[in-house]
Amino acid sequence: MASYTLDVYMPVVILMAIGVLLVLVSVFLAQIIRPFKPSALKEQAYECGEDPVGTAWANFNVRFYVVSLIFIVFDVEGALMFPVASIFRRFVEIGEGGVLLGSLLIFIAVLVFGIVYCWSKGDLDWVRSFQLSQEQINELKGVEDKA
Amino acid sequence: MDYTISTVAPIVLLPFFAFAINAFIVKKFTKVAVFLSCAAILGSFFFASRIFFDFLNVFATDYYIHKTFTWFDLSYGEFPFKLDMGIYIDNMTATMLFMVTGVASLIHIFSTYYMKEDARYGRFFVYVSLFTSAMLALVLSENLISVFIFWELMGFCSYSLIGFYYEKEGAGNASMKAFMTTRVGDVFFLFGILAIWSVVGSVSFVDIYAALANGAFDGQYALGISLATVAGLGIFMGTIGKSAQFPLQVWLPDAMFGPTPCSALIHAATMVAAGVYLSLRCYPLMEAGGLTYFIACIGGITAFGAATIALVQTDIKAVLAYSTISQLGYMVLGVGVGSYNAAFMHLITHAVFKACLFLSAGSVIHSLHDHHTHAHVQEMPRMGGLRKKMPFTFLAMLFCTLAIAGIPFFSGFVSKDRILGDALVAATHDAKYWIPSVLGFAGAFLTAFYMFRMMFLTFFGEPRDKDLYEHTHKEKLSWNRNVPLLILSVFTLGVFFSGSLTGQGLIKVADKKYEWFQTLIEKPHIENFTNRSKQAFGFTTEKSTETFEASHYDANHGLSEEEAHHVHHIHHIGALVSIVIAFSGVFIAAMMYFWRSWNPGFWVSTFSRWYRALQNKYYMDDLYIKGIIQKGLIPFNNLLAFIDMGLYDRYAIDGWEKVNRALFTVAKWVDNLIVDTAMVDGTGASVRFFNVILRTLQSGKIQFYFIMIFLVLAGYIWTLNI
Amino acid sequence: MSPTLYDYVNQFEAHQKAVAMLNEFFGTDVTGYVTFLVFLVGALIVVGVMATIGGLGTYAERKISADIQMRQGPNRVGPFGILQFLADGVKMILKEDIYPAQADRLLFNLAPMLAIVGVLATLAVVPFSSGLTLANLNVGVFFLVGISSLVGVAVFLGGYSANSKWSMLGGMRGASQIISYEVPITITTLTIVLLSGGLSFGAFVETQGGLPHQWYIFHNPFTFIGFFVFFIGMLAETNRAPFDLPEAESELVSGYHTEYTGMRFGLFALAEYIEIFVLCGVAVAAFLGGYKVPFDLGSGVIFVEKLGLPAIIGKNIGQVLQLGSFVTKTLALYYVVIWVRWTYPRIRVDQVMTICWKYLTPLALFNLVGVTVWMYLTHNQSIWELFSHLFAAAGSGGGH
Amino acid sequence: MFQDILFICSAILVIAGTLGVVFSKNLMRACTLLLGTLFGVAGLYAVLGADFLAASQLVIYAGGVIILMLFAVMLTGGSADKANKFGIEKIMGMGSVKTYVIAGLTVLVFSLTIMKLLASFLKGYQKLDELPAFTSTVDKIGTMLVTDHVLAFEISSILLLGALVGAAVIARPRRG
Amino acid sequence: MQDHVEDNGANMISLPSYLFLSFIMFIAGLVVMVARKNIIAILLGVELILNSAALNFAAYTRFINQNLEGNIMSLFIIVIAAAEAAVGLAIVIRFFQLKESVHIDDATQLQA
Repeated sequence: MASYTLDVYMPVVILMAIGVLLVLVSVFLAQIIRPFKPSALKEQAYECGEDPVGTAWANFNVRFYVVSLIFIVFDVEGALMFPVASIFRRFVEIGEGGVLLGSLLIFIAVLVFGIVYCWSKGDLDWVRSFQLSQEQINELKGVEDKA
Repeated sequence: MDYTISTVAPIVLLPFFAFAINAFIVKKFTKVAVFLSCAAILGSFFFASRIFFDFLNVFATDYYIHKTFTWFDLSYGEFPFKLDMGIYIDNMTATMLFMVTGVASLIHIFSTYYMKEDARYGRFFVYVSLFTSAMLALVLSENLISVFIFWELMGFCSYSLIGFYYEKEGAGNASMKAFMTTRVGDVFFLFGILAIWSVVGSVSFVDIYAALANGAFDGQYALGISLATVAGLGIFMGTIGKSAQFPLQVWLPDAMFGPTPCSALIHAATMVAAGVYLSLRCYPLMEAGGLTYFIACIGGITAFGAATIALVQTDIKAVLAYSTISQLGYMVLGVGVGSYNAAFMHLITHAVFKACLFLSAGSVIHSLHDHHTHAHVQEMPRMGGLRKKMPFTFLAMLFCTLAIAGIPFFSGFVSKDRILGDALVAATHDAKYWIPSVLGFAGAFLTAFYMFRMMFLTFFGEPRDKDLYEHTHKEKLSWNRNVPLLILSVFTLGVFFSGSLTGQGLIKVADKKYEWFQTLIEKPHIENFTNRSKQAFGFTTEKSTETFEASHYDANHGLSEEEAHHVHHIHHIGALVSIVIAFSGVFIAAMMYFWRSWNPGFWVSTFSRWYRALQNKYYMDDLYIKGIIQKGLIPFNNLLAFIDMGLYDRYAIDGWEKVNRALFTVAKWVDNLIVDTAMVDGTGASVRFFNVILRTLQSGKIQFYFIMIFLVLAGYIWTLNI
Repeated sequence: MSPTLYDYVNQFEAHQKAVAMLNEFFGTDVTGYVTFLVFLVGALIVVGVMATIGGLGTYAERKISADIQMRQGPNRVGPFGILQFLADGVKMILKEDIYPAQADRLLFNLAPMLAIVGVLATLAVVPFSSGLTLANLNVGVFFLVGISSLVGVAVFLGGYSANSKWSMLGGMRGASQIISYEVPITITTLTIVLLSGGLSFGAFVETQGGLPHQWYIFHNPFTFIGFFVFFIGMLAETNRAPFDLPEAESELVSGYHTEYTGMRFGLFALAEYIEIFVLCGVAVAAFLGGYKVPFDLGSGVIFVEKLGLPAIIGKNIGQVLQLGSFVTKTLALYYVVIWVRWTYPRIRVDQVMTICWKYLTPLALFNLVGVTVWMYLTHNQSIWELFSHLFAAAGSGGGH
Repeated sequence: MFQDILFICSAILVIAGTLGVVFSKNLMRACTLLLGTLFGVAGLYAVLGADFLAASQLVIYAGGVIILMLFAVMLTGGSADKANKFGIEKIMGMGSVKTYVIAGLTVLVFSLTIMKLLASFLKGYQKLDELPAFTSTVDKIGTMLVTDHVLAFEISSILLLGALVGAAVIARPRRG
Repeated sequence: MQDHVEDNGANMISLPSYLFLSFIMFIAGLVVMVARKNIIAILLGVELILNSAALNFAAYTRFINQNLEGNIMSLFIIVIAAAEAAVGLAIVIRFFQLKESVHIDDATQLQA
């Protein structure tokens, strides 16, 4: 197998440095030529012309978290599957593909089970919290009937 | 071809995974489960056929694959206690794998037709997948322990499948009966394994052969009986239980309570074959134990006795069940008279045609739907004339009946005739073998008779239950009903198994490669096993160092010219006799049930005692229940109960109570004064004291716990001497 | 394919001689510095070209949309208005930089930087040609997936730090959309990894061929579906219409960069356009044969043998052809991206999630299983190879 | 030469990020600085020749965990009051002098312990004369994942499934 | 391509320097875990500690035995860290929904 030197990371580092410098230079160089007249009105957060009420850093819907949760599981499983996937071709060529196929399929099956679970429980529905379950509907109906 | 995990393991693992997955999804996704099962068994058929054709390609008698891995090794010093697991594939295994997977695939496909409307459609496939997987694992096993494990697993599956319609009256009892009866044989089987282990120190077939060749069994006696005899007898008892030989045959007829495809799978093609397969594998051991005559007699009695019972059955599946027992008797007879090759060939041919017979019977039963009771009809007296309603089933069944009856050009003739021929040869050598061989010929006659009786009653003549007949739909060709039957019935032709249609050159079509069966399957040459090598079973494709030369068909089978001539001569006689017998059986059946010239009622009234005996299966069930269980086991049980309750309970336990009471008074004093006052109360006080300290520790503040953990860890590390 | 740009340059005798001369001149080993210089020049060229392409992207966007909507589009600055992007850039620089009063200043400054760094770092592994790949990392595509997720963090932080409700909504939406669509993209990439047997873009491209039937998109039915999964995921990943929820101007004013002005806004826009180009490039490298030129023209051997050119020139002509092949395909895909934007209406936020989790991800998983089984059953053959074997077998009377 | 630079950059990122996480008063900034640390660690992996590990550090941490943390901070950052309903001030959440003192003492004890461990280890540490060249670790890791470590590989999928199901059950939006 | 990486003199890329870095990270994680009262901040500390452990494994692989077992170990540490973060943060969010607090001193009871 071909060996490599750490020089392969040099472009990455250079490009990242260029990125940082680009931002710094363009922001600070521009500071010289652009106008700078701050005022309280300018610094107000945009809220369609109204005065902003409270802070934006308020509670957010937990659906965002559930989505990122499913994402991270897929991400990690993907990360584990990448090296296995990269040797699959070679294993097929030497006739041992079956074992890899089996272990990959089991792995994927577990993954699929997770997504099926989330699907069936409604975690993938964006508007879930606005929908009532049948039980809750019955409950409400019962309240109405009593009333 | 390489024999590695990815080429061999799928044969067993595909059905097993299908089982494991289906067990969870079967309730919700029945169709998926069924598809998975079928796909798995077809996949395993694919892998099995790769192995089979590889063996055909090499075409060498001695070709084998033996790979093992160590399961556990508890050896200590000079006491070896090591168990290997692995695979042993020779020509017999390869053929067996091909047959089992092939027949099982067709049965799976047929079941999608037969079980379709069943309430537990999916669950059937769960059991069948596990069952098939266990059977395949058994076939691949390289040692007796793993054979035993899968043997028991199959026992469990057959238990579940026989009791499949557990709401049906008798199904539960039948499954229990099958389970318990085979268990009797299994106990002896385990004894046999232990006997082998005590001599050989290993249970691998290869090691057993090598030990036999080295004479390890010589001079090994227990209670004056040779250990080879003990071992062989034990293993043969396992066969008796599993393959339903006399006297443990009683479970198999009851096993027809299960669904018909499962009867085809369990009680024709695979499970009962496992018993015979095992005794073939252990043939050298039985030969060394001097058990051949015993085995031959058991086989002959079973073959004849079961055939006689089949004469009077009216249930179409019961006829087939008894014919199975009878045919298994032939295989065992073949083992007994040293007809190794023919016994195995009969195993294969029988598996094919009996599976087909059961499936055809299933096809018939499934079509006959009694709209009064909403049940399927199995009784032959209510059938008749069905040939016109279901011509394709009729054709398939006719082929198989011809095969089982031993009509020339069909596979049953080839294999059964050779067993009978070998029995005759044995009889000419040793007069005592006349008994089993005559029983065998008589059984062959009866087989032809009752099978054609079944055919005539079912398919010919006038319909006896007009109402039922009218309501039966005309058979439509469908892929999952007729294709399996068609394929199986094609394979009842003798040419697939033997180039010379009698197997012994009566009518010779070809030789060499066409005689693959005779050439490849031979008794294990135990002297070759002393230096055989095994390989590790894993991912590596390490090649065997041995090379195998293709074998050639030897018409003399290694005998001298003179002996061979003698054998051929006798075989010719045997073949002619069995042809005559078969045709006369068919003729009598036709006279009685087709042309109706002879009245069967006459025979029934003449031999009414015998008729009743046959209807009651020679009173063997009654004997077991009334005689052995009620007269023997229950009194024995009562005796034990008396010993337990009257003697042990009354004197030992009650007496001990008196002693205890005396001790108690002493103990009470001690307890009150010392334990209670000093220790218990003292403990309470000390707990209260420490409580104050510990309560502050358990504050519920997590970070405090962190700190504690880290400090304790630090303290631990400081105590380490590094 | 050489692992880095430097290895490619180092093949040439002239370069080796030059390095040797410099060594002699300075009296020490200057290889390290030369390497650095080569990479620096290469990186600057790539970034410069990318910035231009990004700028031209805005121009092309407006021009093409105008075309589609039968308008004129920018036509004042320069011929056909082509210098419009420069004017825009000048405007960006001259605009006043405003910090919202409530903002978290550090993160507010950091967000565009993260976006631009994340995008520029991905350029290191984009295979422009077999020589002009800055670094052919062993973990190329995996690295790309990892480093480009910085953009998601940047979008989130950009939305968060301004402390404006519109920004916050846009940032949350943007981040969850980006991470969600990373799943089908990653899984689809996994199918290509399976086929090519390596994670590097070199392996991706080198196992394909120049002609369309050798591309992975036409390798088997699953990759064909996979390409479209990838393409849709790519649109969402870059917040392009019809997935431009995070910056939906009619709902969220301008999404996560509502409060950004001047150059910082420009940097966000630049990052977005470069990311589109990079992802188009990835799609081309993974599915459309990358820089491969038909009939092996890319290696340049044929010029040397047939036309008698010197080896070095033949090789470089090959490189130019490869570059042309790659850029043409990428720009074509870029055009499709713009075309899609002006053709399809924006979808709702619940539909975004539904499409990702209920359609694309199961489809991608199905593709993954499909490709795995396909490879196992056909021994890595493409559908065309299978057909050709079939015909060959039929032609030879059913032999092997 | 270059590897030294890469190492130094990574180390600086790691140390700066770590100190930021320790002393930052703002949770969002602490998360962002943790991102710096994680990038630094990825760089360190790269210098160690563990290219796959570096990339998976980027993919899993930078792409996944950090986003998850940011979301979690966002989801719990709300409620404008200075103190929660138990009367504990929110600003205390990032630590006070008292807690830092306790932490300092704990760390002092534990760092001494670790130094003892390291000292005994480094005493017997034989520096290798030459280290092998860098080769791609992807194939080797892939092969090991399906041979020696196949159980861990499959079980990790079960672990992740458990994490997914458990976390989804816990965090699922509820009415009321 | 070189066959090996030359060890030129006082090389800073050595096992002790890696151990030092992971030591810093570990100690910092410990400080965060003990000093902070915000549960999410404590989880940040846990991530730091797990990272330091993973880095140690990778460093030992490089400098001691080169058989990549350490890399596998690090990989699984990363996997477990991700799972831990997912579940831990889910608990935090649930806790916040119940008590409107992420302060660790509010979490003194096992029951809600």
